[in-house]
Amino acid sequence: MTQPLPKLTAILNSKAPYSSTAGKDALDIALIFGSFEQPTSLFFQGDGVWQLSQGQDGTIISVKDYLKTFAAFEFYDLENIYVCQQSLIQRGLTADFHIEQVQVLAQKEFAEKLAIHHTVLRF
Amino acid sequence: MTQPLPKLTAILNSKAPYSSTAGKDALDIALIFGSFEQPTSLFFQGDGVWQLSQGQDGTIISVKDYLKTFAAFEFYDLENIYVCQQSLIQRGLTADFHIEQVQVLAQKEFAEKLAIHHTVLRF
Amino acid sequence: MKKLAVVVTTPPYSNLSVTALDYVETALKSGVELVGVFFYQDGVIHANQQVDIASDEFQCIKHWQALQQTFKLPLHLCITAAEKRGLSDEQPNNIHSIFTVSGLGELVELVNKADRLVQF
Amino acid sequence: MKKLAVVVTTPPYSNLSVTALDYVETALKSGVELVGVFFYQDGVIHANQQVDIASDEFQCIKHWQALQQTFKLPLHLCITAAEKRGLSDEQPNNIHSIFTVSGLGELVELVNKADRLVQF
Amino acid sequence: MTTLHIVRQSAFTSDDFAQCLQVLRNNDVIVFIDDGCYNLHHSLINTIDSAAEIQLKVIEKHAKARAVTIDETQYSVINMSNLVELTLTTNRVITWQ
Amino acid sequence: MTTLHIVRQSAFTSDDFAQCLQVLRNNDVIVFIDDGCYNLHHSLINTIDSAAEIQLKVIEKHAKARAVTIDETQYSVINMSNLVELTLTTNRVITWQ
Repeated sequence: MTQPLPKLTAILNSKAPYSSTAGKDALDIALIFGSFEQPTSLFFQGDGVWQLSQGQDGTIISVKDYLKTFAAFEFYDLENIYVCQQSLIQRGLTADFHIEQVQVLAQKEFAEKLAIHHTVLRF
Repeated sequence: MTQPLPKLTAILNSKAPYSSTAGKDALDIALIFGSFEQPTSLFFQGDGVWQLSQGQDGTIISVKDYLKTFAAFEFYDLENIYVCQQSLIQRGLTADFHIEQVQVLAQKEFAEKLAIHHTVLRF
Repeated sequence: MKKLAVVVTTPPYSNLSVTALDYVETALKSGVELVGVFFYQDGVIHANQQVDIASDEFQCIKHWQALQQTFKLPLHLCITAAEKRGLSDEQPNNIHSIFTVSGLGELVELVNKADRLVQF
Repeated sequence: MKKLAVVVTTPPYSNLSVTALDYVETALKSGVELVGVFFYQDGVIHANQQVDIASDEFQCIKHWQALQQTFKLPLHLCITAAEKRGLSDEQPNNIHSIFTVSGLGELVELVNKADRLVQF
Repeated sequence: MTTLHIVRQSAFTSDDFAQCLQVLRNNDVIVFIDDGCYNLHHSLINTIDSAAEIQLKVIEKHAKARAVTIDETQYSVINMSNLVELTLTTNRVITWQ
Repeated sequence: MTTLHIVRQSAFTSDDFAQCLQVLRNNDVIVFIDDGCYNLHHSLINTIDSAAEIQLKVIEKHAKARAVTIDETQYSVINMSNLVELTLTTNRVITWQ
């Protein structure tokens, strides 16, 4: 019996930062999966795309800014970061993100990329 | 100095029953206000209009059916019950309710009725 | 001078609650009379003494405590909503002492005392 | 036979949690192996021993307890999410004994052990 | 390789179902449960490409509790056991809530 | 007799702002706070009848924290003290959250 391939996990972010714990809860999972060397991808769709906007500053509204931790993705080998182009367009946003290596995918490619993952957690 | 008129309170229901506590929380407030003889009106808008649908049965999904308590509105002098016609139409619903004396109001009248109230709580 | 009442329905781990606190603090510091704050729905979680927010995050409860003490601001806890969420005024009582255990009748009082009610 | 893992993120006072329970119970009774249930976000409120749901309403926790005992079903509580919501495994410990205090590392385990993970 | 989409929220209130439709692929399965049952008569349903052969299912008791009528020519009526089976026979599950 | 509408949620995620617009009356005031700031560039804004003389305001720090740009020809920028004043100078408050 061959060793099964490591399972690919996708974390799908759908909420804006700050008002709910969703973004931080998803981030905590991503970092743990990364530190356990589980291949994990991050997807941003709907209002989740706001989490990637350049120029945000949660400290203005007394939030400890968990978005800054996104800079650690590379260190945790979280290198697959996908954002839904249609969600950006709907919100009048451009591909101006506060982290590197975000891949903007058109709807069909976003759907296909998501579908190669074995487990999907959505927050 | 004349005695101020009793303040009119509106409770605006915007959530469907069951999945959140919103409908029950609003009902609890309505009954307390009624029992304190505070003039109180109930408004149903958006997915809140599902709370009024005829034929629902929460017991099928293990909910203690708080909607049945709506029958007590008259006893508590809660006689002003308004539903947004546009919200019904959007959902393909007709004026088929599980309680009597619900007034279906067109958008402008719904807005005007709401605006005679001094305090508005929304759930 | 007009009087205010405030209802808080959001939990302490949401930034929405920081906004509520900011509003109340700003009103009090500008001299507006606040007849009370009523904690309802997930807002009641504020009163759970055992809530443990990481020390480098915003400590809502310390700020409410300061306002309660400085301005004698009544903080009412809806006990029915609280019991559903694991708070109890019986032994072991886990309700923070700055809160007054109340029922929805208190909300009727606040609506009557206040010129404006703001829900958060 | 394929194995399942389940994540519960909704609180005990929501009917959404009854659906999660219904799903888990149906899976177990039809002989599917469930490697564990992971309580996260507002799902952790299930584990608060002091939660008091009116006696004529659905008692989620009693049903979870029955499943845990009958099927040796592991119920994992994310302690980080729990502490934010007033649960504590230190004195006074208010976590229901049917739950195993866990961290997110346990979720990694569950994902690896299970063929399918379903989030509620 | 099909995905099971579990839709739990009303599309009249939130955009979860709209997001689900964005990632839908041929032969995927959608099951409406809980407040997702309110979507049975939502106009978004009509945007699903019939050529994509999407299976549309609904948990009967969840719709019935909400007095939502089911057009059985469009939706197949299932129970919780069927949902468990679907979890195992599809390749992954995404819950839209 | 004007109403102060406090909008706290993104109209991209939920229909709260759409419901607010349903009950809007001439001379009402809308203040965007928290995630309501995401609505500054939402197309629903354009459905507001300019003849209705609605005042549109936004709490500056809430928009700034979210990197949402404010078109000051369309929105007036306020702070929390201004919101407290508005509560007292309008006739009622409805919070859309």
